[in-house]
Amino acid sequence: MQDLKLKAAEKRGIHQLGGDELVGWDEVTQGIILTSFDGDATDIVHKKAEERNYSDFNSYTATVASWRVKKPVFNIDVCIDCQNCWVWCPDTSIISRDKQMLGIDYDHCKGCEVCVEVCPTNPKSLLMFNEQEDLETALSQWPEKKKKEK
Amino acid sequence: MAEKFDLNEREVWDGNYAASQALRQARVDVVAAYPITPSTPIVENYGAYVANGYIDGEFVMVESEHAAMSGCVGASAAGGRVATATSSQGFALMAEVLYQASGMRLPIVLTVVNRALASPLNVRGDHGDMYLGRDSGWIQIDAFNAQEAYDLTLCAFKIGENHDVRLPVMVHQDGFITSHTAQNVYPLSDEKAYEFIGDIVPVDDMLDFSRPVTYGAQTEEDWHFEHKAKQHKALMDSRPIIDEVFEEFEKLTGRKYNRVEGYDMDDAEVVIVALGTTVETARVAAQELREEGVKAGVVGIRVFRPFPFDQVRDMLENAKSIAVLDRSSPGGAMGAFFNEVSAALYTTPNRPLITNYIYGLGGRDFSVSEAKRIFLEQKTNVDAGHITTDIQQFSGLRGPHLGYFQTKRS
Amino acid sequence: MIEIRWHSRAGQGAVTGAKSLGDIVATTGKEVQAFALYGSAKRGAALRAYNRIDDKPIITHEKFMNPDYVLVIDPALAMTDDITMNDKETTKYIITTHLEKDELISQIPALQDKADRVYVVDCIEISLDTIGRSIPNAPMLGAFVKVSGMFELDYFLENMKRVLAKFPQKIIDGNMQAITRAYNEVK
Amino acid sequence: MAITSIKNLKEFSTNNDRFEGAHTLCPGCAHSMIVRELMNCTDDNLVIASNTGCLEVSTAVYPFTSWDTSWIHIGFENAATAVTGAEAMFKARKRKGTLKDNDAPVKFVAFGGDGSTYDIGFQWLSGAMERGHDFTYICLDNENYANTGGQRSSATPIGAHTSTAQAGTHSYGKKQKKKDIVAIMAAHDAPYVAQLAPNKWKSMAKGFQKALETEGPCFINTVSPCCTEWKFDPKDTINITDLATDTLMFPIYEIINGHELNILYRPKNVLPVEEYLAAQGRYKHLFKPENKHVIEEIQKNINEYWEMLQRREEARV
Repeated sequence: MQDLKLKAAEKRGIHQLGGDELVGWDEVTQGIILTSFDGDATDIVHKKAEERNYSDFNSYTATVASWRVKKPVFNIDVCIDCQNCWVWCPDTSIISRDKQMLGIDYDHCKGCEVCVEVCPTNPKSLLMFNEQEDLETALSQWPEKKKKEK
Repeated sequence: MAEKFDLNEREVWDGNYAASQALRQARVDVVAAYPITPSTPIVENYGAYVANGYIDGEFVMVESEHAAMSGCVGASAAGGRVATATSSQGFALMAEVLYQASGMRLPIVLTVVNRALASPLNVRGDHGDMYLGRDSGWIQIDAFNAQEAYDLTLCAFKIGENHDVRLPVMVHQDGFITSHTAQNVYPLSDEKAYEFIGDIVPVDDMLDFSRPVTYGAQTEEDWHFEHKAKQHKALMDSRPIIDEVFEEFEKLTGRKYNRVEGYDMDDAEVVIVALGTTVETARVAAQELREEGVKAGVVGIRVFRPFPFDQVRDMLENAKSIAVLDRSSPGGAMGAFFNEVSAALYTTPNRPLITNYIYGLGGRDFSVSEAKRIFLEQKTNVDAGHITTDIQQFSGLRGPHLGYFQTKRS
Repeated sequence: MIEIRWHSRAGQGAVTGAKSLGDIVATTGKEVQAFALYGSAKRGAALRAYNRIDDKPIITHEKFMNPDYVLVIDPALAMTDDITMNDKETTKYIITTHLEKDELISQIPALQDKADRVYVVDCIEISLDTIGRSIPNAPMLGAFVKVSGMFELDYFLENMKRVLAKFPQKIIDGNMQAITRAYNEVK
Repeated sequence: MAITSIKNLKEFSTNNDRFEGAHTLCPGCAHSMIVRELMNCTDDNLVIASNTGCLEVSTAVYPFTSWDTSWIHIGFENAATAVTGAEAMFKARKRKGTLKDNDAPVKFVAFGGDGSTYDIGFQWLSGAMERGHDFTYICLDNENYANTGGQRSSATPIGAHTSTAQAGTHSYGKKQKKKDIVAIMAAHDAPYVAQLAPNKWKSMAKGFQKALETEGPCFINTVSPCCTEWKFDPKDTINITDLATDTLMFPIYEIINGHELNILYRPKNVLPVEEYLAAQGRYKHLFKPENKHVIEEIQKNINEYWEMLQRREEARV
């Protein structure tokens, strides 16, 4: 994600789940309806997240970052773009574009560690670190390739 | 394009057939239904219209009434016109989904042919099912005969689908007494009827993929109350729109409906307040008693929800003794209808005498002579200046007198 | 009446913590209440749990409270949840964090004029070390015992053993260590 | 229909997600892996209904939705009915030309947990399958009522501990075998029925695509390991699923037109079921000596079922 400028960035992580913006009865939506996008969303399936006009109701604009105790850190130098982490991430938090793994969406990652488990590289391209560890320090601690145990 | 259905200016239809013709003329897109006596013919007829090309819609025969209303909710959220029918146990099984439909503001039309709730099992009419829907957030309109079942079903689409209303609507008629009794009915031409209702204009259409919508979100204590309040307001605010639709219908047909109907009420001293066919039977009794010098009048509630609290009060405040007739087993309380009428009258300076009659359960006949007797009991109350009977009494019941509570007098 | 509000996430054991605290306080003859506010969210979502302690039967059922103690058992919630909501001049805060107290307070504007009433302890680390899982409720109880001065530590530990009686000895031992460590480490 | 390429994961990963993050499912939950994969294997417009359950309460909590397509929830039991009501409306409006876009392909999908599929919504599902609507029903089978805190369902396997079928001094957990929902759905004459698992992402994507492409009512049962109620570490969701498919506790197969059975995954080394059971807290008690017979019974059931599947595959009847 380091290099990816999310166009919808100003909408990212603006909400804490749990209702920080409560409105009165006159302002709630009719019929408890939630619209996913602002404006025309025809063919949304062919638009990447950064090209979409997400509405404030879309959980894309919310964050669950506070759920994490530990965070996965991505090491692009080891990654082979197998996309295992992308297909099995339960929180739509692996950012892949054009068959390349670019990074982790830390607004949506809950730190489940599935991506680390399914990463096949040696050493792994994803490892868990303490939440407050910065990227540089984490990358500097990356383990060496392990020899196969016979 | 649908086949032409030949209609005469004057038809002899029973209430079920009348309602089903209204569904045909409204060109209902989807009916999801499960049959139950006595409403079965309404959906059977819709199925027959589909099978014979008189209507271009989808008839989805599901496996239960709960599924019927569930299918209606899905269909209505998908943006078209939706209707179904039910009665009694079927209504009870639907109850969960009735609340979902109104909460999601889906303008489904449900023709309810009123029938008693078991146990004991009974296929005949009383208003137990109608009462079961009274807090469900639906508009509830009551027809007293077959013509009204037809007229009001047409009106129901126009009311519910109005974008300022967007609520589901029930049109009630009495099981067997209306649903299975053929009477003269004067239908509109198909063109006129459809022109009156108009096309449905979807709101939050699930099949409009330029605007994906989420239906049926969860709310906890921080949001639920606000949504329910908004829904209640929509129901209360539907009152003038219902009036407008009734006015428009009068212009078209000359038949005028009111949220509360009063008969001989200008100078009435003794009054019966009722729902359904009883309103008409009571009118016969009132007219006969008028010839004997008793100033009798009848009030019928046309729109049970939203309850016309102020209109009921205005119409009744100058009466002297009022009998409110509940055709539903009261379940350990005064009749629910009695409670609502009494509450309205409590806000008047006159506070007329008011008593509660439980009658006609399970289709027990309600006769003109019974209505007369009730009027005359009110007359006795007027003459005595106080309630001379139990405040709640069962009328038309075999066995010893059954009644409860007397007025406190100093 | 003493009122306590816990800020936690589902799965961290705040509800169990509040109930255990209630259980132990009740052994001293006091009346207690322990309840929680749940959403529909799953493991990891924010929730609040509450305790009331009084000398006479507690008959209020309102969820609103002006807490005497605010116990934050998740480090992130100190930043994201409104932990000072409805507080008093005397409200004491015990916050789970890996940060030093000054560091933490500098990141939370709402705490800046309350520094003398803020206590910190790393319940996450303590629970990982002692119990082997991130269940910061038990250490928070130890910190609370210290800050409130409501009990002698030994009395609390003895009673906590009773509350945990159905668990394997290893878990009980872990909890005892966690409580003791937090009691000693809170500052 | 516009199916997306599933030739390999790289191709598959070029799809843009329509199931958004910041839903409130537990970390490591398999539900969202399965839902994401379903939504990523087609470009068509989707109308999705969900029964009440973990997925529903975690993805549409007012004022947030995680769904980038039309979605509806009514009740615990009736997602199949709701989506088929919408499908009927789609047919009616398409004929009349009243849709916003009358040519766009639309697929109708219902999700339910095993509680709403096997139990409370069974009648609604059966009705919708029998009526022959063009829709796909996907059961997210985590073998318990996880949303309400882990009670038994008729999908809970024998021997598992749940809060309403507890393992204790006088009980080894659930006493009854798991209901064979796939066979029941195949008996509805459904054109496509399958049992799939998220660890085998390709066979799952293929199965989803087949179901969406096939006209008529299709049913897919997916295993959805529940870290919270099965009691394993969230990071192990896929590892546990591997054990489920490699021990044949959860065989992967499809049934076409009610009789043509194809096994979709044959483990090279079939693992003993102990390995699967030992990895989960809900089976912990089975390793006490007095409960050894339950493990033996589970293994016997697995062997018999696998034998039956193979014979049916061969027999084509």
